[in-house]
Amino acid sequence: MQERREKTESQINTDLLSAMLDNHLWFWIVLAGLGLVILAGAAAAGYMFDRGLGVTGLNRPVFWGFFITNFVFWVGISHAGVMLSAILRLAQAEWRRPATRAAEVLTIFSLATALIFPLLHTGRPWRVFYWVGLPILPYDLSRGIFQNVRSALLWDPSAIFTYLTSSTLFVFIALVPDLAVARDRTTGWRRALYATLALGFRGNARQWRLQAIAGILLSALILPVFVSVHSIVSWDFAAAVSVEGWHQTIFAPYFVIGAVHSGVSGVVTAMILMAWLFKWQDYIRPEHFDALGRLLIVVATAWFYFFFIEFSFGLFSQEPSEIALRQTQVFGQPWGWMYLTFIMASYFIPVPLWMFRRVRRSLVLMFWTTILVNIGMWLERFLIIVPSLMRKQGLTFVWGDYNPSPIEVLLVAASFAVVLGGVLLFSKIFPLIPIYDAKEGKYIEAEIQVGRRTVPAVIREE
Amino acid sequence: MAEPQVDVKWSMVVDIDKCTGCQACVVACQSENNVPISTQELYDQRRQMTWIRVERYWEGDFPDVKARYIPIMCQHCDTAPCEPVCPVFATYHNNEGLNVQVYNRCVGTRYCANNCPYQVRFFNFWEPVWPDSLKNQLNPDVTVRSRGIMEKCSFCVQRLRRSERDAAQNGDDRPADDAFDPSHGAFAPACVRACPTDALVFGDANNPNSRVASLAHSDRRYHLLEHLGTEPNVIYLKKIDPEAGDGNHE
Amino acid sequence: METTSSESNGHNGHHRHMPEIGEYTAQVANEEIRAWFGAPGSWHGKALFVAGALLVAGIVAFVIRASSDGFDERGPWAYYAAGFAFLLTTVGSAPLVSVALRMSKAHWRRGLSRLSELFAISSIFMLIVYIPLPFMLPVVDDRPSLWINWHGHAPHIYDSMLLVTTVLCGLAILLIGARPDFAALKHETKGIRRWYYSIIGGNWKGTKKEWQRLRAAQGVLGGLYFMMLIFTQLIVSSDYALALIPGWKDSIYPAFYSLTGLQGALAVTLIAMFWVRRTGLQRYISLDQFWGLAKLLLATSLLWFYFWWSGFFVFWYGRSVAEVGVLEYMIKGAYLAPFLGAIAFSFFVPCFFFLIWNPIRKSIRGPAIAATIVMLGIMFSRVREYVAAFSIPKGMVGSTHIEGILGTNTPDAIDILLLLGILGGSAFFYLVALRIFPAVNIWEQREFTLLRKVRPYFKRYAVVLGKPD
Amino acid sequence: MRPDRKLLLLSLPVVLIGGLVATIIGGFVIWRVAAHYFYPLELIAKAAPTQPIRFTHVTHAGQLGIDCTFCHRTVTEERTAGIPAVQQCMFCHAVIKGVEEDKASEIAKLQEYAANDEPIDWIRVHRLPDHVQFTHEVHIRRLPEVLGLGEDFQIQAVCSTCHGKIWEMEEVRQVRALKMGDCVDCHRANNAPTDCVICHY
Repeated sequence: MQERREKTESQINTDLLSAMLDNHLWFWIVLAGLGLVILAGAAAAGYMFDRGLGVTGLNRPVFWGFFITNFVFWVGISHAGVMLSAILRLAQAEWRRPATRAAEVLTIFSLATALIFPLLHTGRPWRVFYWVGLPILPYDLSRGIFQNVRSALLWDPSAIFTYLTSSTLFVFIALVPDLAVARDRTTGWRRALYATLALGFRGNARQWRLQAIAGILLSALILPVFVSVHSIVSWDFAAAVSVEGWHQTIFAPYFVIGAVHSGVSGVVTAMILMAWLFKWQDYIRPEHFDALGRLLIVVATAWFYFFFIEFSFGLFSQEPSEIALRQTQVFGQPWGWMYLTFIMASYFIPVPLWMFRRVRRSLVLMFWTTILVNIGMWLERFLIIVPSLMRKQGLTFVWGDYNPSPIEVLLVAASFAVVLGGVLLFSKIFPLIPIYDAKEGKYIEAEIQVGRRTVPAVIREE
Repeated sequence: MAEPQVDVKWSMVVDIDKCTGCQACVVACQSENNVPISTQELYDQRRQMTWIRVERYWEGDFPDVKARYIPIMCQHCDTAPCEPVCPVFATYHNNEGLNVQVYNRCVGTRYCANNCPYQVRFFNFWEPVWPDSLKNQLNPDVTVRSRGIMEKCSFCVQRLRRSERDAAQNGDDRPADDAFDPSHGAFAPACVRACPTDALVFGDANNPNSRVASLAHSDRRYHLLEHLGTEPNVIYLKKIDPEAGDGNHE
Repeated sequence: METTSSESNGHNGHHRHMPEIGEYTAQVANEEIRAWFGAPGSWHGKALFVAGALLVAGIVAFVIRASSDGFDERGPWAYYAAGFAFLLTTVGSAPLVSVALRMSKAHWRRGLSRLSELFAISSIFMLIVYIPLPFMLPVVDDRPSLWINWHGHAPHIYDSMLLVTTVLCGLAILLIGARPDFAALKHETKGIRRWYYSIIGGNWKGTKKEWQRLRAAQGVLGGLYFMMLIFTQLIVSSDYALALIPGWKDSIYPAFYSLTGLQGALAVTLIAMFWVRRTGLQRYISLDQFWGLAKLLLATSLLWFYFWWSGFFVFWYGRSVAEVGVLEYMIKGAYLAPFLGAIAFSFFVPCFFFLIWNPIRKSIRGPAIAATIVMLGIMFSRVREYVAAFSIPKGMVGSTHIEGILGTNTPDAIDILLLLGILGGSAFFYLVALRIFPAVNIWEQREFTLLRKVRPYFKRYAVVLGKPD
Repeated sequence: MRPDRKLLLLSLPVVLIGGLVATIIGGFVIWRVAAHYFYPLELIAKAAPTQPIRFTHVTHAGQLGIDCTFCHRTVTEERTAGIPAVQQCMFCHAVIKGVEEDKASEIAKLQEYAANDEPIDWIRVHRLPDHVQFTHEVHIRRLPEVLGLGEDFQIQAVCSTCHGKIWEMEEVRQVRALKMGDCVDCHRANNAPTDCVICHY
């Protein structure tokens, strides 16, 4: 109980709006640093457009490499938003409250970043409109030839755009009451902006009810989209009968649960950064990380189960080319040490640590373990994509390998900068912890007396 | 009114028994189809292009070692894995049994190449460069592919078109089947024409009198990676060699 | 902000009413549960008789089948194997409900945890049913398998070991959870009951340390049970179904099987809750429990389709020879009817006619009917997978793909009697278990009365739930 | 606050999704209409270039009525129509020196090319992208039937389908878009094959 500090409503307002309204020097320094990385990435992309994809390390047979790995990684991270907000909102989990906004914003920025990569990695990016432009328009003008609806690469942009639209709406609906608070406390352009976006929200009972209904409706509607996005991403791979390492029926749920694993870890990392940077320790408390840590144990173990099946079924039918692939993944270098790193980082180091209550409640340890998970999960995607392509089918004559070029590394680095910078900029304009949610949480907090002990309790939401 | 709907199914038979691995087909294809020069640099990058390649496997241990050759080009599968995955229909199956690659539509996702089990699809990582001396050697009937797109064996469709035109000018519905017999001469893909041992035979599998159709019923026939069910239009004929192993090559 | 300021003027002057939350004291719970346990009513005897008759019929059918066909061929035993697989995904998984809800600290689990754990007794029957099956499993020499070849008998040994361990683990959870109840009850009974109450209850005194140990044991055993069960399902399903059908390399199938296991566990618990509730104990097995399980049943039913589609889609898109063969055999061919039955009863009907509607979810009868339909769907699934697998001729097991469509295997009278016997047997064991253990956990109910309070909240009353960690 | 704004919150998703759908459908309609009626030919068909010799089709094809195929000889047999060799010009222009001053000077240029054994560096007007394998021969063979010209017809009637009335042009310029949509529309209208590999290989 000592963790909960009593705060008045106006104190909550001041605390949570401070990131937006106060000026911090570190903020601009970090932003400038990220901007430099993004500029470097943009220069790399420009060079790549000018010279062609030859400047990457891609070759035959490894036609997909870092870019697609990064695409899958960011789509994976984006799954945290809905996982935390929608599912936990529907399940009325109390500890979701400070995490939801950060998770949703991370979703939006990582999804937008993910979208860039398939476009970057096409051979002729200037023609990409034919592919993802607007799937109901024919090519060019009057040719009347449409895109191929049988291709998973057409479902991809459709699913991702749907997910992006619905998560943006989701964030917006949750932002409205906070925007109203911000409107009443600001002047100048900010006031104009918030007043417009707040849609005349005054906090009367009807408005609250509508806001809550919209939130619940969107939560329920967004869930199928959430599942579909990474399933479709997985089918980009699983549909390929020619790449044995990819052609697995388990890929869809395996990718989704893996996405949740890396996404929730990403949210934990982001929340710890928020707590440190904006001094929100009173709102983002160890008890939240405790709950998130327990959730992560379950998610990670479920993910590991799927991973285990995926791996063992590679050997199930004992086909020589599949065994060759698994040998390359596990014993061939440098893939072998990557594989070891991946499996240790994404499961065997963090999960046993999370078993301890003290670890779950330590911000430093949670920070590093969740970073570790995402290093592991990035490698996981890489190890699914690249070695599978290297050892594709039994024609050993054309087996090959892959070395990423500096251009690819630079663009991957830039993608991290884009997401971090995006979330930072968001924090400058909008409150990153839902203010109304924090207040609402206060109203259903309670304590009960059992014998001599005081037990934390909640008032049951109906 | 319309161009007569020719009910053909172009098909090729590759007789492994006759192949000596001389690579004449590779060179012929390279020059016929404006395939970029495979320089050492491209080899080092693993980006060289050869629409038809002769794979060489070693069998047995030294000194009792045997080289096995198998020429592999686009198999023009009837249920090609590359076709459904292209988001922009840059590759599709036409009614002559050809697996078609449309260069101008391709955006270069390389998904088709991932999904090709035979690895016969090539991506132009760089803008192709020819030495000045070779620029006038380019075949005007074949598109010179720019960077960023996929390409692959077309069964020399430019030669097919020409033979159809020739037949039509003579008032025939379809090219005479004789024309596809290299010994008679008018038409065949470049690799077939170049093969000195007659290991490659091309023709219309729907015409029961064609050589290809009769060879296709040989009891030596098999398809490459048959278990994938891609139903290729390229048929291989097994090697007649009592010492041939069961496929455990190095 | 004027969000709540108007509501904050306390709770005076307005008309108040106590919410209907079924408030009861520990004393009431203790007495009611014990009374039902002591005399559940005449229905129990009748039900026991019917189940026993079915069991006997099943045994007779087993003897006939064994004497006429022997154990050399798998084909005649296909429906028997399907019956076993059905048990593994329903009663064999049922304790999972209690374990999972305890892990997630759902306060409403307390009314149903014992009912779900009692299925551990039925699992003993499942083990008995399993006995002839290892003898029909081919060695791994000539077929795909997850096992490293170990004299060809790796799967036989590990399958059996895993099954026994899982059942023992489920029994341990049941017995450990029953200790405080038995310790309390042992002084009030005589004869054989007193004897086994003393053995199980032991010298439980209820000290702080003992309670801590109990919780720790429940946590560890729960986790162990979860993993053992999922792993057993993975191994059994891949050895007995997947590996026998040529070309069926379907990595989602074990996970799908485990999912139906969870679905079946929820369904069978719901059915048990429904019938027990009809004869009393309404206070503890209440709407909360039905509503909670119905939500989970909806989730698993929706996931059913997702998992099935993930498996089907990859095969359908892949179109390799082996994949086409499996699809034609198991979806287009002889097993079309069981397949349609499975998809209708495991997913379509329970989801869209029942569980998706909140008024139906929030009722007693709705979830129970949906659960019965789901049970039917699971039976169809098991028939489709296991009968298909056991119908593959001996020589074909291990080939790369199915050649031609194989003959159908429609059930004859003996097969139906075998299935009924398996159902009756598990019901018989459960009914017996209801007389050995109190149907509702008495100590958990007492704990619950401590953690649940009704308090005034602004202008109304609200339920406050304590959440100790 | 005004009560009608209260509904705004819930109507927002409807408005946004509806707006998106409306935009897409509206864009589609506008696009189709624009494609058919406002195709910017000027962007594709540039102004007629100034050729090295001011050759005029008006005199040759128009006033003299020389058949197109007389000069563009391969048009009935080959993919390309063919530009006549300088020697072919000299069939006539070895004799015809021109009367008017401006014409005579142009003819003199031609004779100089011939004397030097040099080809004339004509600037190409009708240029298709490299990935289009257009074949004149098939079109010359099929078009009379398509146009319903019967047995006796002037070849000019066939060529002008795509090239316009060349015989009235002092300087040749492109009169049709000759973009893929143009080709495909015509092929579709006349039941000609639309298989991609007819033109693209």
